[in-house]
Amino acid sequence: MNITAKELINYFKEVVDIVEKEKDYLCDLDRKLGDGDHGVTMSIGWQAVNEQLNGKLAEESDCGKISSTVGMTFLNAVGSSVGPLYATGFMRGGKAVKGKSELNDVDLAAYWIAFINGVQERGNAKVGDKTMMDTLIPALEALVVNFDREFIPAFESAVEAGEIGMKSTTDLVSKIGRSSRLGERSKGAQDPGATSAHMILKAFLDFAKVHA
Amino acid sequence: MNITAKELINYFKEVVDIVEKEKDYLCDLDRKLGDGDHGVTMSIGWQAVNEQLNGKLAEESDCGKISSTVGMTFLNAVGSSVGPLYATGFMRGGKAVKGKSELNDVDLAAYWIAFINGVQERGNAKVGDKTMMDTLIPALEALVVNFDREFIPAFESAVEAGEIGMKSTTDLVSKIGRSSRLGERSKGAQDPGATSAHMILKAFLDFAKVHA
Amino acid sequence: MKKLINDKKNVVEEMIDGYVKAHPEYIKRLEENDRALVSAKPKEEGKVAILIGGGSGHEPAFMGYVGDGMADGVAVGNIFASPPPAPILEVTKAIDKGAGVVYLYGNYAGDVMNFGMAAEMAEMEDIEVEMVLASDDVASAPKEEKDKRRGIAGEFFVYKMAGAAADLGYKLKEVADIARKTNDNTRSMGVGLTPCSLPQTGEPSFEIGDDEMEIGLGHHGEPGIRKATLDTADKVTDQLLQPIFEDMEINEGDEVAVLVNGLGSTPRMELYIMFRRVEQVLSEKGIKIYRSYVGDYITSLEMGGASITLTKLDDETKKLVDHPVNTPMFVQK
Amino acid sequence: MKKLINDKKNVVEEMIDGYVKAHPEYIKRLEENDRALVSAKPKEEGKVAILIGGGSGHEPAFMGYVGDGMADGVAVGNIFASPPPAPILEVTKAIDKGAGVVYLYGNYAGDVMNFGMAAEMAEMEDIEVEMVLASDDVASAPKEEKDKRRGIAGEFFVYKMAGAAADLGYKLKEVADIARKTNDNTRSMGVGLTPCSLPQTGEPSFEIGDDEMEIGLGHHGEPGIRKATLDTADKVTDQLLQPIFEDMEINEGDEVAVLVNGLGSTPRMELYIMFRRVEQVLSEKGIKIYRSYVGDYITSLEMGGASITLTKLDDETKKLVDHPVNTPMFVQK
Ligand SMILES: Nc1ncnc2c1ncn2[C@@H]1O[C@H](COP(=O)(O)OP(=O)(O)O)[C@@H](O)[C@H]1O
Ligand SMILES: Nc1ncnc2c1ncn2[C@@H]1O[C@H](COP(=O)(O)OP(=O)(O)O)[C@@H](O)[C@H]1O
Ligand SMILES: [Mg+2]
Ligand SMILES: [Mg+2]
Ligand SMILES: [Mg+2]
Ligand SMILES: [Mg+2]
Repeated sequence: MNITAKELINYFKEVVDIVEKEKDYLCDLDRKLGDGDHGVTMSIGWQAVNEQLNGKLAEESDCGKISSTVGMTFLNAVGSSVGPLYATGFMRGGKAVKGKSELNDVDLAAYWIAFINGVQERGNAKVGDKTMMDTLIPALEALVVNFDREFIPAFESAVEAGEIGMKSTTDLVSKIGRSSRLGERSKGAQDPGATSAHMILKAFLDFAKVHA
Repeated sequence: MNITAKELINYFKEVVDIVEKEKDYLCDLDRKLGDGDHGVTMSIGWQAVNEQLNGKLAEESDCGKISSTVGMTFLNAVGSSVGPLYATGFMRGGKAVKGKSELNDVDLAAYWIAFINGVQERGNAKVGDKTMMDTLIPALEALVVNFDREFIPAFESAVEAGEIGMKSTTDLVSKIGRSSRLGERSKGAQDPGATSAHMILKAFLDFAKVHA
Repeated sequence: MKKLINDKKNVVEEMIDGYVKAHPEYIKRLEENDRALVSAKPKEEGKVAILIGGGSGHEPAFMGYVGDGMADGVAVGNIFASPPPAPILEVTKAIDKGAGVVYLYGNYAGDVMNFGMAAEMAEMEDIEVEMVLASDDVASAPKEEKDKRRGIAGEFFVYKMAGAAADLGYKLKEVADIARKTNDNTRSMGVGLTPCSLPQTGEPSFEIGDDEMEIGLGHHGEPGIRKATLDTADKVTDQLLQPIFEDMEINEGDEVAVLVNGLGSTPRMELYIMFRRVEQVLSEKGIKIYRSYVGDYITSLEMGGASITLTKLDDETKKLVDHPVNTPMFVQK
Repeated sequence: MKKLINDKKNVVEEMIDGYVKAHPEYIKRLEENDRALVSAKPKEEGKVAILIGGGSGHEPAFMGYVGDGMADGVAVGNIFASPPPAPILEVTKAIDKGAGVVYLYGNYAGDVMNFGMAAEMAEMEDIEVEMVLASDDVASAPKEEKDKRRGIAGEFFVYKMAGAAADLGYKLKEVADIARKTNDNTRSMGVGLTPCSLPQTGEPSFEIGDDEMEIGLGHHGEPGIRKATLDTADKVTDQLLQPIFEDMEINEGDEVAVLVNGLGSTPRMELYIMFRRVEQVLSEKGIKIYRSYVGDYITSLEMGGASITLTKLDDETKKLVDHPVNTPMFVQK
């Protein structure tokens, strides 16, 4: 399969829409564990991204540039925890596909591997800390293990593994970030970052399937 | 009839009880027209009076002294609008019966006449301004007109006139004090001060009847 | 409503207790009366003294404003109730330095009577007293009856200017004249969003719908001139400014000091958003902002809402508004 | 909850707008980034600069503390969200006077990452940066993991001491050491009574019963260590002080500065009632209060509640805490 620059832009627009639709849900989750703003933050960030997608990036043909700009734009619009995390992801992903106007199966795998590694390096969280890494690390592992020339099946198992990871956060005691101060009381609610991370992956899977 | 110093003290204790019972009602009225504290203020003042009645005044035999002390105590405990008003009333009443250990019919009439005149001089409000004077001035007039050696019948008509005056405040537009700023919106609620003034008079009537 | 208090009967006592213990270098409680507080740094002999006071629940007003450049003493009343004459008199005696005392307070029936009685008593002790009543609230009476208006946040400017004048050595009459001039040149309008509650009753001070605001609300929760539907900060600000401009002689080229005052629970964020609009409107009219104050200056417990005050300045009051102040709750360099 | 705002998307922008217009003599917005504010009175060449920052909604923190004796610049985040690296970097470049910049911020994942990224970028521009994270909230991690704790109102003392040290000409490393020492000697505990709400969601930040309080609450409304039944001010104060004493090396004869901080809507009356109890307990223990701060220093929009902070002083920090400050929201003579 091939994803063109234009299609990549459309994928990011899908994320914009999903975040708008899910922002209240993300805030609800964050109110239980943190300061209640995760949906607000995501929305602010993706709205800023949307402006770039419709503006400066509209005619951009370098997928790498598109993704890095998405990352920087998101970061500068939100700061917060997820700003540096997702921004680093999109910037590292962008770096991995720098200069390409189309992404083939290998590029796509490389993109998401770089993305997840970037987030991990930035935040230094491990599986079980009750963060977005509980979605992303299992997804990364499944992607790497299952990737064999074809992106979609491997990414399908990545999203599945991520979903399981996301759901596992409900019963975890948080070890990092704002919610870690709750101790035992952090049990019982799904981590908002793990949830938004899953949305981002899932959206890409759905998008890729349609464009395959 | 005769009211002894001891009985006068008991009358004031009755007022203490009535105010405690009615303080929420007085606050409710004041919330509609003012700052909602009239019951609180009355309660603070009469509780302070009560301490004196059970303390320094317990053995006092000078009715004038008792009443002035009640006035000063009330004033220093509350300040506010009603502090100077009622305090001046009780101090002027006290002055009118200075040195007496028993109050006869004439003394009682003189006491209440001095009381009401005192309040009027302090606050300078007129009938129709929507204040306690709407209770007190009609009461004063009825007392003066009807007094003919016997206190109780004259005071009975005073309390009746005061009650009518009190009720009339509901439909008045306030012209003085906090509630005057409401303009037309002050209509529809009975004035809290007019209400507490009526309580004070009515309590004396009931008390005098029992002790007659 | 929830309160962090002990016995509701003792809130004022315990507040004062905490206050004098927190700021012993600023403030002293008189032995003669525990509602009578004076500055720990007495004024020089021969200087006019400033006495302020009123009910509690308006903190920083009034007790927070005792110190260099503002008041020399304060009489503290019960919540939303004027102090009685006794503490006023004790403060008067303690702060008089032979040059007389100016009483500054808001125009409320209770304050008028209690301060009036105290002034009579002070005169019997041969202390000269001048009284100036703040009456800045445009909403509380028509223009023709300005002296019937109540005092709200604009009182702050009356203290500020009179305090500076006294500090600079103005005589009794002159300090009082400054206070009167300031009051004459000051207009305020408030808006209430959520009520407060007296510790003793726990009841909300007024009822208001989820989408309503009370325009012209007094700072004890006294109802305003009308209820309206809550609107944007800019439109609300305009609704507060309009009656001020209608009431005030103010023209292009004039200079003002602005106070956007929070009533208690409204965050500074919202006050600055309102200030932003005030600045826009004033600059459109060519009126220059000489100095701005944004924050909680005269509150009503935890009430939600704000007020806007404009005070027109001249060369003299510009100097006075710039004069430094050092009190426990307000410092200006 | 009711808010006096315009478009909820623009609250931070408009707040900053109002802020810089209200205090042009204090504060300047950088052209390079509209979330980057610096003091209008630049420091002398060769002096260490102080950069603070964090999410909005904590006013007076953080933007209110830019001025003489405190910070030289501030990066302003969205509500309860760390600012991104860009404004931090711009402020860094603007305030560096060749002697380096100290970043002071609270220990939150977001701030750590964003300030960390900015520091890396600053180093690429040859600006030396030291970072000190406030971690004063006893409730947020066990004693053995103090560096995992979040920063709450105690950050104020970190700014105060470091700001004074920088003003007095301390070198980069020395200013950072003062900030670290202050943080090491500072402990806070908060209590929440009523939630706040983000302008964007309008939803209460936490749920709490009418007779409940949240002990150990964070200043973004993060749940605390336990819910308890609301008690008297004295008992609540004791519940906040106890874990502080258990955590802190503090003995008879020691001297402290105290901060009783309001979270937003809790009236000063209640803060002073709490202070009264703090003073009682400290004096029973023979601990001397050297200086007290009571008021809203680091808030959470209109949240109800308070926090208590103790910072242990030595001769050096006593001098630093006394050092004058002149910022738009905090002035000390
Ligand atoms: N170090 C980290 N590594 C990975 N994810 C993290 C880290 N710290 C926090 N997060 C994620 O960030 C999410 C919270 O994001 P958000 O609410 O937007 O930021 P903030 O905590 O600054 O308010 C958490 O749910 C968690 O998944
Ligand atoms: N000048 C006055 N003369 C007579 N009564 C007055 C006057 N001013 C106010 N009052 C009375 O005071 C009452 C309010 O008392 P209260 O609520 O205790 O004091 P405050 O208005 O100071 O809160 C009013 O209901 C009115 O009857
Ligand atoms: Mg969050
Ligand atoms: Mg009243
Ligand atoms: Mg009152
Ligand atoms: Mg946040």
